[in-house]
Amino acid sequence: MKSTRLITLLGLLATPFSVLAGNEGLSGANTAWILTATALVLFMTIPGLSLFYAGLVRAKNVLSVLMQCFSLTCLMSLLWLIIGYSLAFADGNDWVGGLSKVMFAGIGEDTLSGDIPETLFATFQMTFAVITPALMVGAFAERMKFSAMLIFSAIWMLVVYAPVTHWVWGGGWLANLGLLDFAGGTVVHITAGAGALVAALVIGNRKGFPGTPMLPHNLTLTVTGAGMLWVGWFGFNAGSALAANGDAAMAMLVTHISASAGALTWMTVEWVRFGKPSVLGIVTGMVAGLGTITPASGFVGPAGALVIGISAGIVCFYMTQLIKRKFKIDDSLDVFPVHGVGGILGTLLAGVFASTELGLFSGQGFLKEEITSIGQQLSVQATGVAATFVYTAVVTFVILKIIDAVLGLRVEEETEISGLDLAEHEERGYSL
Amino acid sequence: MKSTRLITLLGLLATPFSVLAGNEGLSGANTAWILTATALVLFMTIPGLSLFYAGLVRAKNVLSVLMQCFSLTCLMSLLWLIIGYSLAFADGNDWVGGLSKVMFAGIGEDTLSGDIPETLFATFQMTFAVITPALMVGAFAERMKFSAMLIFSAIWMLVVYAPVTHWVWGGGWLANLGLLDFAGGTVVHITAGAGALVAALVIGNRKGFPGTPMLPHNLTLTVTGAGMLWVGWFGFNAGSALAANGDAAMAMLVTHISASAGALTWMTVEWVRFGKPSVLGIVTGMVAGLGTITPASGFVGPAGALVIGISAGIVCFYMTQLIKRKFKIDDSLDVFPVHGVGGILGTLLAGVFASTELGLFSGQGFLKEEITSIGQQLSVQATGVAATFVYTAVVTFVILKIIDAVLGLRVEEETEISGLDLAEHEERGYSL
Amino acid sequence: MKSTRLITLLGLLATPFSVLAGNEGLSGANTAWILTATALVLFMTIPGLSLFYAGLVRAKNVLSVLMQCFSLTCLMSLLWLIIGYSLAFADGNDWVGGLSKVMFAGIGEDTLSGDIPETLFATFQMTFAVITPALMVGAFAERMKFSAMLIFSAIWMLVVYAPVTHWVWGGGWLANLGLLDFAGGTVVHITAGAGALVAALVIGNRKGFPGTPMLPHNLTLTVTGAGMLWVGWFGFNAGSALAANGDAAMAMLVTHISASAGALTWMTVEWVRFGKPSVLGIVTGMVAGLGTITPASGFVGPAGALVIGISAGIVCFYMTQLIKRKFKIDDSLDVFPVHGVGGILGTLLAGVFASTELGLFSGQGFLKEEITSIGQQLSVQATGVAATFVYTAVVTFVILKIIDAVLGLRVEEETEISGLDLAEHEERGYSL
Amino acid sequence: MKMVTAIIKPFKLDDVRAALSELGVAGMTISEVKGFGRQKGHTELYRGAEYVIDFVPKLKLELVVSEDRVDQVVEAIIENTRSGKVGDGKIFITSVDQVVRIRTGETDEDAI
Amino acid sequence: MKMVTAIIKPFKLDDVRAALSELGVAGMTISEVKGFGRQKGHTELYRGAEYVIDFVPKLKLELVVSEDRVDQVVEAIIENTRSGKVGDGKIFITSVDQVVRIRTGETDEDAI
Amino acid sequence: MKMVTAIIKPFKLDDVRAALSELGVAGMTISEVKGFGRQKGHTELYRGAEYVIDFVPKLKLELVVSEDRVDQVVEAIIENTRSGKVGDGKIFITSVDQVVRIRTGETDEDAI
Ligand SMILES: Nc1ncnc2c1ncn2[C@@H]1O[C@H](COP(=O)(O)OP(=O)(O)O)[C@@H](O)[C@H]1O
Ligand SMILES: Nc1ncnc2c1ncn2[C@@H]1O[C@H](COP(=O)(O)OP(=O)(O)O)[C@@H](O)[C@H]1O
Ligand SMILES: Nc1ncnc2c1ncn2[C@@H]1O[C@H](COP(=O)(O)OP(=O)(O)O)[C@@H](O)[C@H]1O
Repeated sequence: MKSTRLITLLGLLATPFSVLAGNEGLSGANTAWILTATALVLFMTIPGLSLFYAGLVRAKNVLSVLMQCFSLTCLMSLLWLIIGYSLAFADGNDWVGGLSKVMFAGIGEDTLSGDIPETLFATFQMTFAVITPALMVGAFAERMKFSAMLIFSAIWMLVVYAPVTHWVWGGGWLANLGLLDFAGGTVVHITAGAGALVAALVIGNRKGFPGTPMLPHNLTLTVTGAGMLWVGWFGFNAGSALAANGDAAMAMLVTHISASAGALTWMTVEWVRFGKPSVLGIVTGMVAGLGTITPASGFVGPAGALVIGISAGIVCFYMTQLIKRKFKIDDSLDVFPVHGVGGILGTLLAGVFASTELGLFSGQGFLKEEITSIGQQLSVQATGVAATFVYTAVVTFVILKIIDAVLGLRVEEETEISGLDLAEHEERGYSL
Repeated sequence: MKSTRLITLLGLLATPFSVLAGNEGLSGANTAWILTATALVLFMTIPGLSLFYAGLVRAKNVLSVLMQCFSLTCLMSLLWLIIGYSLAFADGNDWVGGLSKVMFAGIGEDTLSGDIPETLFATFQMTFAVITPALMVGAFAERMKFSAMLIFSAIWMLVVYAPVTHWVWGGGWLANLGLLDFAGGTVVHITAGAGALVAALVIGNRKGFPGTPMLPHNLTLTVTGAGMLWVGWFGFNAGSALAANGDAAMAMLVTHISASAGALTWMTVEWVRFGKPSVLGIVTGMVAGLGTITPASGFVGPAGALVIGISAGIVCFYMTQLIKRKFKIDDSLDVFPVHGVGGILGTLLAGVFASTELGLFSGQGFLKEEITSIGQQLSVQATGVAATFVYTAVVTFVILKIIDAVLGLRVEEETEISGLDLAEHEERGYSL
Repeated sequence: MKSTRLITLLGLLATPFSVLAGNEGLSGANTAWILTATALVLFMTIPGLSLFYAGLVRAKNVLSVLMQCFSLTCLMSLLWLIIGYSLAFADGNDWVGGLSKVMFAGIGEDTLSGDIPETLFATFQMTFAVITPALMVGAFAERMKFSAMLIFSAIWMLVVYAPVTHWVWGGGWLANLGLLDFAGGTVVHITAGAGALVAALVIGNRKGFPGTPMLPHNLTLTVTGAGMLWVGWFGFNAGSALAANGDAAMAMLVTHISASAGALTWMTVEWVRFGKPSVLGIVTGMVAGLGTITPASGFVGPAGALVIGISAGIVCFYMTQLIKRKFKIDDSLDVFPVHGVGGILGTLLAGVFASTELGLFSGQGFLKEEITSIGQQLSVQATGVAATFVYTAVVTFVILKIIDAVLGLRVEEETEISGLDLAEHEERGYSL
Repeated sequence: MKMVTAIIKPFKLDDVRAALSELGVAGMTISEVKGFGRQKGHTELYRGAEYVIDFVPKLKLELVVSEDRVDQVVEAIIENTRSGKVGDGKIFITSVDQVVRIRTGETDEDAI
Repeated sequence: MKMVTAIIKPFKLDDVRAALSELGVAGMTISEVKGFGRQKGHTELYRGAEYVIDFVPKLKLELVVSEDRVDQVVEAIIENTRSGKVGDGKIFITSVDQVVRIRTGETDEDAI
Repeated sequence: MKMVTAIIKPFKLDDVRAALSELGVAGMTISEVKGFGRQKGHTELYRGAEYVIDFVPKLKLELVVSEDRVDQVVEAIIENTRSGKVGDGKIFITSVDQVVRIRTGETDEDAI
């Protein structure tokens, strides 16, 4: 039975392009679940992530963050239709997909990908292409020009996100190596995290950082967004099974466990260190737990997930401190230490807890038959992590430098002081 | 295969009343998806639309808008159970359904409608009957008496919404003509839009309009509601396939594309005209894109959806200007220019982009075999638009005039000044 | 056919532990719907219930409520994994489950419970174990120590919630008696309600209660949460069918009808008594309607649901008055009069409206063959209500007294005055 | 110079500002305040109970003007806020020793 | 007439109002303000860092009273706000030249 | 004693506070206010129309100081808020008859 699942997974994830006529071969059940999962992943970005981030900035920038997330949702969707999906999932080489699926060419209502409609698979993946750039918004919040942000994200999605997706899920070289990334530890979280770190460095700190406290203006928004992210993540991870079956159910369970464990761990660390558990702490730990379980979610069991969640809470907490307090890098909403580090940690731990030989902590086994030990799998995982990180960081740096030269990345100082909402969008968040 | 789909669609939409014993004939997969879709469409109204609207009014009226949407949800649901569903979907004549399904008579757990339980079909449709009157709340916000609003909406649902639904989806004359309205361009958006326009005219402008700026009091609510609307609309449009299959998937995709395109278009027009892109602009464009794709969503492909979305962004933008700035009609939250105009535009464009002869821009074909050209289909579409608009406008006018005479439509001037929350509901939105 | 359903239900609810290899026996459609339902029930707590409650407290305590709900979500989930599920659902005796499923031992990806994965059943149930203690937060809001709250809830879940679940759904004595509790009238609402009442009594009134008005600080949050609760409740009740079929659809319909009826009834009572209908009133009536239909949702028809909803609106309204105004018990957010009383009322009415002999008001029949009259069923229902109430009340009292002695239940007076957000969590909700 | 402090009903602001503009008085500082006085507050419903909220939202306008304009200004405010109903508000006049315009350092009359 | 301006801790308001009512002083205007002074602010946690927020939320009460009532009023305020802890607040007394009740045009003592 | 009331741009607060602290002036009460004056407001977009919002958010600082410190304090405020652009703000100086510290009952200079 394990091998059946392996084949299904490989079939679904890596080369989902068999075309059948009519509804033959279509699984209504799987289609029902992925329709739902697609809605859930969209829900993660709008309004989930948008609110999560919006609450964390100062009141004068609340709309700018909402606007950035919303406009990215729209822009990435159109780019995905036009060319992104093709670059990621059309037949191509080891590095990037071809152009055969530009404008979803050849994909009709009856075209299948595995046993679901290919339009559905492509739309599901579209929601991933939406949230990944949106995650980076947290890094350069409160100071990046709206126009520069749009251009940067558009290019980034095409030259970073789409190719990396091809490497891992589109039949590219990391897929061939046997990398375990169930729902996007490398594809989504490492790319977003590395991109965020570089963006924070290139754009520079907010005026006043780190001296002036820049506290969240509305934590009710953030906690609302956090709840939505958690719920939506069920679609992200359990949807990545591309089926309504035991895989999906287990993915949902381990996702939930890791979120809970990450949250409680972060809260506990804070409680011990500062004497108080904070609500921002607990929700941040949740995001860390979710980001970290993502690559592992189809491969591990609940006890493994518990360990993964706890590790996420501890490691991401200390990385946040390190980046912001020690290195004084203004990755404003901590995208790298939470998502990037979570993605790295999770991708590595997937290589451990997927093993079937850990007793209570066992998972469902590795994907590739040649890989028989944790060590072997770990080296594949490390390769995936390193390649994704380095590629993303370098390309992000280049894109940003070019845009900076041509257009400028950062708003005027006066705009930063008065707030982006009025200066960039001529609107105010609240008039109560 | 096209004809199979045609038959299925007709079977499902127009005469969904075959009764089978037991679970024979029931599709679990389709049931799973429509259960979900029903939840999604309810989610569009509460809290989606409610928040979208609530953020746009002034702080003193925020609860009145929430209360109107919420109470309509409850009242329309009960009316639908008691008689609305029967008027819309029971066997009847060309104009209205009969009384055989009053109180869901004869509908048990095992009664099917197509291959899903009829209780489910009826509940799914209930959520449409809920959101349609709720959309009109935007037209008369900040000044209509709560009691008058309830009575108006109740009568309107029974004499406007239910019959028009019968015309289009219940086997009535527009269904017989071969009108393409997949998810409610005529049934929902044109009726709500026309009703809104008439209501704004009959009730009159808010005190101070158009001189005094009446700016949104909390755009975070509006953007939150916008995200919820988008997500929920997946249930609305893809749910209208009444199945978890390629139709549903394609409907979801084109819905998403049109929303994205409408949003970016509105934003761009604003950017060009005023030098700034606003967050209210982008979310309004999204609603325009969604309203416009609604009738077309089961018939067109992604390239068609792109054109539809772009048209929606441009046309609805200028119509908003026209109605409010030029004609100085205080359709307060722009229900007519966004939903009404979107519904008209989309119903017409469905007649174009459903055609299978537009190359890249082709759709899935027309419903009726006799219709072979875009021109023919367009004339059916225009008939549907005109009939729905005129019928709705006239009947809405009459209902409002009668209620005005008997009870009065509008709150006292003093209430309008101090705000409806305190005067009508003895509550305040915020005490921070 | 009725007997088929009976057997299915019993099979699914009471002894869901058949183990099959592979995907044989798995229903993809049912799995798809329960994956969705699980997401919906989680959504009820975060952010649904959290926001509902958060809006009702004063601004200085908004985060404390959000924090309590969020941390309970995490903690209950881990406890459920570790031992709670086993106590509730593993083979055991009449009173409590055994330890064979500690840490989900023996539950793999392919283990089934009925025709869905057991991991899914266990995760679905996990979301119930999360929301039940979270409901009690409303009783002791604005004054309970965070640490004491965590400890209390943890113990309570293990010694109250898990065993009662075993009684009713895990094959325990109430299941054997033939108690009708489809989705948690006894298991969730009576336990939470009774626990809340006792907690309010043991912890004592808020400083200033009942003289000082302690008004909601942000009703937009509450109404948002209300909408989410309604939508999520579809997962709660229709998900409890554990299948995507006519049972689920009927459960969704009656849930919706009862919510609508409860809401409109509460609003009407208020309108008559105070001359104004309030938005808090209508949403509270909705919760009452939903809580009350919960135990009955799989057994009654829409006309029965209408009566149940109306009764809920009236009875819960007057009980709220009684508890707070007459007895001056500061069950701060009215958990007992709404959920507890609703659960009792609904459990009793399920015994009436499940009957197939009430004409228009008929339901789907009783579960147990030996039970043939409403009277017989009612006495079973009353037994269930009484046993659950008394057991919960006594055990809750004991737990609280012990924690009070060891650690203290209540924050310092100064903390209560300045607000729990700053004192317990060093954060402020808003800085606008 | 004098400080004219007026407590008014919020919705009268636009009229007052228009009238003051006509007088050539453009500078003003406004705060949102809660007023207690003869005017009754309102009741609020909360789950089946009614509470009396006894404050009334008001605006406080503060204008520094030269002594010779005080009467004009007071007149203009009264004209545009008087409805004859309880709660129309109050005007307080106090003396200001010195005024400085930060931008230029100008003082007193020049600084207003 | 005098303006009595009191800066107090917010939760003392009800007691103060009750005491003033007994004195027959019903009119008052209140603003929410931020106080800086000897009283320390609080710390706030933000993702693993603690920040000191140095203002304290206070209420500013403004009452115009006739001169002979000033002492009574000040007394009443002190009595109901003094806890002996840092941050109890301040009272400032200033002179008011003129008072007008907008509704009636009454001035000075009659207008209070 | 004098009350120094300064209307300033909000983002200047930190600098002003630092400067005043150096002078040994720690006590202060701050309100958020809306300013009208020579400085233009901003425009806001609303569904295809632009509106001019003519107030500007400002902070009002109120400091009671002994007479001999007034000049120093005014100087410090000006230094830290002057940018030379319209809207830098105003300072008003008024007389205070009496000051009481509620906690101790100390009055006047001792109470500041
Ligand atoms: N003695 C006072 N000192 C300060 N403010 C006052 C005083 N009396 C009234 N006010 C303010 O004036 C407002 C109007 O006063 P009120 O007594 O209600 O009406 P009227 O002035 O028409 O008699 C009050 O809401 C309060 O803000
Ligand atoms: N010199 C001052 N001018 C204006 N307001 C002041 C002054 N000193 C203190 N305050 C106000 O009084 C409040 C209490 O003062 P604080 O020094 O903290 O306590 P205490 O008066 O008990 O010594 C402050 O928060 C501030 O609002
Ligand atoms: N006559 C006045 N009375 C009270 N406040 C004033 C007056 N004139 C100006 N202000 C306040 O001072 C602020 C700055 O004034 P403004 O005329 O814009 O700039 P400037 O002082 O640089 O000429 C205003 O926003 C307002 O709050």
